[in-house]
Amino acid sequence: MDMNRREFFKFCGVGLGASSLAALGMTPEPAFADSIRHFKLTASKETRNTCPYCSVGCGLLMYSRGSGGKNAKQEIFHIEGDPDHPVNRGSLCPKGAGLIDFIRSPNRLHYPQVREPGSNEWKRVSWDEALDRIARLMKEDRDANFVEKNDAGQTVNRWLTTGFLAASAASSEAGYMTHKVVRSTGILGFDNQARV
Amino acid sequence: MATQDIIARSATTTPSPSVRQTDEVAKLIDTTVCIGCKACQVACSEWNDLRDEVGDNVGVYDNPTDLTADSWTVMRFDEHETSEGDLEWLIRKDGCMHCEDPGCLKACPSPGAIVKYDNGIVDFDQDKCIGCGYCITGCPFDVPRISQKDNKAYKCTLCSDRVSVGLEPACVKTCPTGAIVFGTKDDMKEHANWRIQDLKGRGYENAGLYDPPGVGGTHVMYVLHHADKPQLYSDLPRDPAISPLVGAWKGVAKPLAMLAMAATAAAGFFHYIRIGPNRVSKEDEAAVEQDSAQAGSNSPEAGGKSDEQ
Amino acid sequence: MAGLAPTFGRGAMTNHWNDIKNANLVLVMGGNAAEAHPVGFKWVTEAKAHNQAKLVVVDPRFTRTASVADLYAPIRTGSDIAFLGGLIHYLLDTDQIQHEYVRNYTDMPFIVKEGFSFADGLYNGYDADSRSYPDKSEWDYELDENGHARVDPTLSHPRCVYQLMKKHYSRYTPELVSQICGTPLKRMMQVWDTIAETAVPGKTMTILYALGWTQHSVGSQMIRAGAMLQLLLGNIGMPGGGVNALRGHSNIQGLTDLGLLSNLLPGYLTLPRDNEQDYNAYIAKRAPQALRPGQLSYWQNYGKFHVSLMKAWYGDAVSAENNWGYDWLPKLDVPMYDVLKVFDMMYEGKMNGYFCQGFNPIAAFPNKAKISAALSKLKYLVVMDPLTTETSEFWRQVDDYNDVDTASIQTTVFRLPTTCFAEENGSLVNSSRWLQWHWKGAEPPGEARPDVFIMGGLFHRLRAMYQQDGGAFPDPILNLDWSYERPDEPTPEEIAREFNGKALVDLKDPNTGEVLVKAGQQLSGFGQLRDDGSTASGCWLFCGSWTEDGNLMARRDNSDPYDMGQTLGWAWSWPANRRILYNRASADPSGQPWDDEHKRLVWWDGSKWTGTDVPDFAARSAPEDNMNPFIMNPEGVARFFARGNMAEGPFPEHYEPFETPIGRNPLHPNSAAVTSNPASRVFRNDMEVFGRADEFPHAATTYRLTEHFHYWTKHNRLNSIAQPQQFVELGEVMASELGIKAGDRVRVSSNRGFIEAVAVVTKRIRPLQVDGKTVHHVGIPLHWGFVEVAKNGYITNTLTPFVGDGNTNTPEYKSFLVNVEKV
Amino acid sequence: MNSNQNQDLQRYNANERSNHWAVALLFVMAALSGLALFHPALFWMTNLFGGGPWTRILHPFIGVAMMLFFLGLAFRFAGRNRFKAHDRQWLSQWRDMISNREENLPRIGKYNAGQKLLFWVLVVSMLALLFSGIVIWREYFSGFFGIGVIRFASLLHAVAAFVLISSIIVHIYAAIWVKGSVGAMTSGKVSRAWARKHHALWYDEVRKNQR
Repeated sequence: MDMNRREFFKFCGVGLGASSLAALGMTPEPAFADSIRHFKLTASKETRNTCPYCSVGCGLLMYSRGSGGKNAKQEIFHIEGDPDHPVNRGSLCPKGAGLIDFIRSPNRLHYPQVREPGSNEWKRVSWDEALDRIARLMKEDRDANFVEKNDAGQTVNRWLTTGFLAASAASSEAGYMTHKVVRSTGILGFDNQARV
Repeated sequence: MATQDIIARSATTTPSPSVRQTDEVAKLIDTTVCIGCKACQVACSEWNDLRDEVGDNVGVYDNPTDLTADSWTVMRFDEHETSEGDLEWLIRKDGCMHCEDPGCLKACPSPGAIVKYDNGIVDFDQDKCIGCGYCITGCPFDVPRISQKDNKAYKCTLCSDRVSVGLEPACVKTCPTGAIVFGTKDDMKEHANWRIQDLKGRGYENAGLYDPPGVGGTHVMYVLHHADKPQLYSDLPRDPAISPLVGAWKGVAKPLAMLAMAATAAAGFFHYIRIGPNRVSKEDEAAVEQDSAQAGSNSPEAGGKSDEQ
Repeated sequence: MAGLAPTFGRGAMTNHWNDIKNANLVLVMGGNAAEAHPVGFKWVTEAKAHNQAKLVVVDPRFTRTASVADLYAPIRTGSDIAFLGGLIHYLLDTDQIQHEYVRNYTDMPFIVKEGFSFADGLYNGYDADSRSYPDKSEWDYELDENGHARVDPTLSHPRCVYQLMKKHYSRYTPELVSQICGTPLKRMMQVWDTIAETAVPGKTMTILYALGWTQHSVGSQMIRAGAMLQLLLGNIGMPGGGVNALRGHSNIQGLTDLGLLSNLLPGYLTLPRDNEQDYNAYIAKRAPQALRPGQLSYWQNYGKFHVSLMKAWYGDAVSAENNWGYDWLPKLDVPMYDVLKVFDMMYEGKMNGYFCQGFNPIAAFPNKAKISAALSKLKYLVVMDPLTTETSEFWRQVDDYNDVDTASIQTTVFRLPTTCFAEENGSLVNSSRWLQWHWKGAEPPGEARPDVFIMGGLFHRLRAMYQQDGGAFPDPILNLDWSYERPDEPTPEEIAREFNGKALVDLKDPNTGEVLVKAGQQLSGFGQLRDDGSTASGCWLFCGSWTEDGNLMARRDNSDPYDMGQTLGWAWSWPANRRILYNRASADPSGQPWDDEHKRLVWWDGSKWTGTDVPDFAARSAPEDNMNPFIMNPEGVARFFARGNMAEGPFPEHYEPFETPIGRNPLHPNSAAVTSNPASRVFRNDMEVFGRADEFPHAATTYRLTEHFHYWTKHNRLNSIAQPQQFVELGEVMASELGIKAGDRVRVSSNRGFIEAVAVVTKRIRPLQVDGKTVHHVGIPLHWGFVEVAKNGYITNTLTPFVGDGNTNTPEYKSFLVNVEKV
Repeated sequence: MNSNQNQDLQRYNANERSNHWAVALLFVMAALSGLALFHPALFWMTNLFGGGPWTRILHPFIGVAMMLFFLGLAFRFAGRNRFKAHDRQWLSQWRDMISNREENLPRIGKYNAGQKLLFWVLVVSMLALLFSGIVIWREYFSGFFGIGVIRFASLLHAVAAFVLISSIIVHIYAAIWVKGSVGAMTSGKVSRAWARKHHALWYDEVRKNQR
């Protein structure tokens, strides 16, 4: 293939044109770049709470999806410190900062379950079945082992064969209710994490 | 966007909008108040919806043991024995320093994949990232990481999404001891000076601010007990700067090479104009006729032995 | 905690988180605030930043707290009483104490009975068989004819508390202390001198402690020693002072206040013992007369609190006729049925049923093997929890982590899913005694329900059954007041109103006859409670938290006009919204602040007590009335001499941990009986599994890490990422001796079992020279188990000994012996 | 009788020609994709390869392919590109060459010194590109190298590429300038006159062999 002058000029012209176009920066991509992720809390619902871990009692702001309207199922998707709280002033430790993964832990329990003697598995049961069975076990044990009088004949009215560990992460209301019920049965083997 | 216009774009030869002047922000990390609780690590992942792998303990407190595409900040623990035989547990929050002169941005070949806002934040736009890893090559602090999942580069954004709406970054807000503070760069320098005075009063003569000039200063700064020995803090570079190799590669090399290549082409063009093509002439053809004629009768003397058999 | 009440009158953090910023010196000992309470520790940073405060840390390990300390001193685990006793001796010896304070506000001048004595590590009246002091009557003040304690203001009487204390601690010489604690003498003196500087009126030190003091066989006495130190320095009731128990759980303070313990009723009221058959005697014993003229002795109101409680629980069913249902309260044949006692009974097969509400005993209690065996003997176990706990799966075989024979375990286990904090309304009481309300943010997952629903549901069914077919002593169950709008699930708001209390009839002013509170109205404070059945209050201490003004626990005014960090408008603090306990002591006897510039708390303005905090005092009692600041104590003053309130004796004495690396008590080298706490209860079959130093040479201690919270956060991805795998901490010296490198797997064994974990080799644990021996410490974090998002691990409490503190029976998790070998 | 005396001479056979054009094509692609990532002004060329990420993915593979074919070419031609005594003479008279005064130049074989020079420059820069390219191939190899090496390799890669591209420009121009050359790589033939004029010794050699 031979190339004469005219062809050669054509060849050069095209190359020159293309490169100068490029040099002018005529690159096929948008002139304005918005690289910021959108602020994810806009219009989410804010609820105030208290960190359930240690006893500093840090204030929390929990952010949930949904307007609060009947048709939206509220789902908490972010938690950060409450800047108004006098103690934490918005800050949270690594535990508090990760609370969202506690609420949404894969190991949260969803249904009442029972493990029968010798069994190697859980069986899902209804709340009614669970509570009925537990209440019956309690009564059987209490009726069989309740001590009204001790050997000295003193009135003691205690029930020692069943014990109860209360949760020091439960609210005071839950705690009070638990105490009221447990004492009314005469249980003395009653304790909470205050000891450990 | 009002609070942070893009003032520099990667792989862009023309200037970005730079008329509006907004405050330069900075994050100050006071290693002398830091207790290494990792709240910043957790808050960062929580806010940015990142969940790294559950790793292993390799015999130290550090975990994750290094920055990854899913862990944009990590605490680095260093046990240092002083000359008096006392122990110092030097703990440093590692992550993007948000350089005034970002090596990653300089190295990035994809227009707008790395941007610097005029408040100083250096941000990656994964949508434009092509995954070449040049940002890693360019970074003086070894910060960016390419994700195995999507081959995009990731790093701390200084929570540009929070800052853009007027909030502090997640790590700053959560820091229990106030070891991480956030504000305008000027205020942060002032805060640092106040801290340094306190430290000198407590016997740390070499306490100081880490705001390396080699990269034009950073928008993440450290207060160090031993500002004279930053390397004590898990090898924080003493005098970081964009590597001259990267400088040459992304600096002079680009225009020079382009020019030289264009020149070569141009040289050819003008040679053709001035001297013109090199053609086989009538004489040459005649000579060939002659050769073949001789070839008919006797062998050529001229030919001699070819030097290439 | 049990060390505080016998000293000051109340067993709670004396000051509060924000107040730490007012300190001039922060002593962190028996705790690791930066690690366990990072956000509370913020206020230490503030004190350092704005108050030029110093931070001193005394700990076996160079902790995260130590990493920001001005001064760190190592100490052998379990030897804190020696350290503090030595300091007390040093302060008395060099006379660096707040004279005016101790003379007026403590029992130093009080004269003790003649029969009181101390010899060879034992006080008078010890009974070796019962390992206790059955008769403590001599551990008390000498009384005058009016029943008032005799005092000697000159402090010269040989039997006055000052002289006795001086004598007691004269044995704690710096050299001996350094020998017991392993703290280098020079560094120890540095710490002591720094602390002594706060003896002047204007300067305060705060002590931040936690389970590092509580969890020893002499834990309560360690806390006592700390409390005595603060009294000597005049730091109690002062801003930036106090002995601050940093409680572990978000509502452990609340549950203690509400008395969810074997021997308690709400508001620190106590259950009767078997021999307390007479109601009036029961009340009288708990409502002591003032031991000095003009003192308040606030417990004299005990009857009002008790009757109001019984009215809240049993309503109309109780009255003066049936002694307000006195017989319906169970009576104790032993001091208490604490968890150790209960699990020992369970182990002995004496129990059938057990409930675990948000509690994971197999991981949380000592000697896992024993706990596991005990649970296996139960007929039924009920676990209420938001998460899957090891306890609910104690029957599951999981490699070496939980090596059990499932088929042979005949316990029926019920697991009931409960809501978590985010899914319910309610209040929590933080360490500062603040009752803070929180709000529900979302529905619980699946069928999870609140604890109240479960307790209500169970109670309902029980009561129904007892109504139909009767049974053992049904009265308290049938008569329990349950007039809630939704009996199956009372609302938190109803319950909160109930424990605050209300008037049952119009309450009239006895003199003027004007109606103070109308029938049915919420009470505004415990001052309104009466013992005639006209008031009901489920917890007198919380009375004032939900008044006619509404829910004060939900208040959110964080203003702090005096910049003293009191924020009186935020939430509500017991008692009566007082933020700093005993704050009357922040003013001198004349009623003016010791330091009018930096330490203004409360003062007498000529007509009443006022100030930056709510006075913890009789508001109109003028200084000249000589009422003293410690209003819960019948003496009106704080106690160096604990009287009969402590199991081991009135003054803290150093005893070795039950597993001691040195095998003897250097204070009493020749008396094996007092090597370890002579008044601690030890069960048969536990004594023999204590290890000895020849087999298990290293001093071990267990603790939490800041990245985790007990056994919950291993279920959280974020926290599992931050600290994924079980490890133990070894000092470099020890590690090199054993040829262990960082990252190696090691086996740590005690006489009760073993665990395996990754070795973290560190400069932060150094060998200590103790009693002529080199003692190495082994740091063992807990957190891991066999059900989690993080990497499975061994239950750390496989190793710990099954013995507790002499007063509270809090297990000795912090000091025991182990052996370490490379796997 | 001398039937073959006047027909054109075979300079390259079919294999050599295909090999050359394979390299040429891959070179164009490698160069375009490489330049696209080298200079912002040329980034638009990534669109020729399906956008930035695709360009990043393809470029190294194209490069490796080019390298493989080039090796083939190099082995074919290396022998004839060894430098000889007369090459120095030829080079010293390069002015005569570019001024089309070839008659003054020494008689040369199949390749003149300029072509040989080009050949070896290509070999060197190709190797440099290969090795530096592997070091900066982030997806598979960068993990094995220190940051210093990677930075050096990045620069080396750019320089080598520049040298290669410039040389190829010269190569192409030469083909356009010396009329009758292009045919050598298309049809594979050159006229006897062309051979006699530009590569006299080779011309003789071929004639001798034709006897």
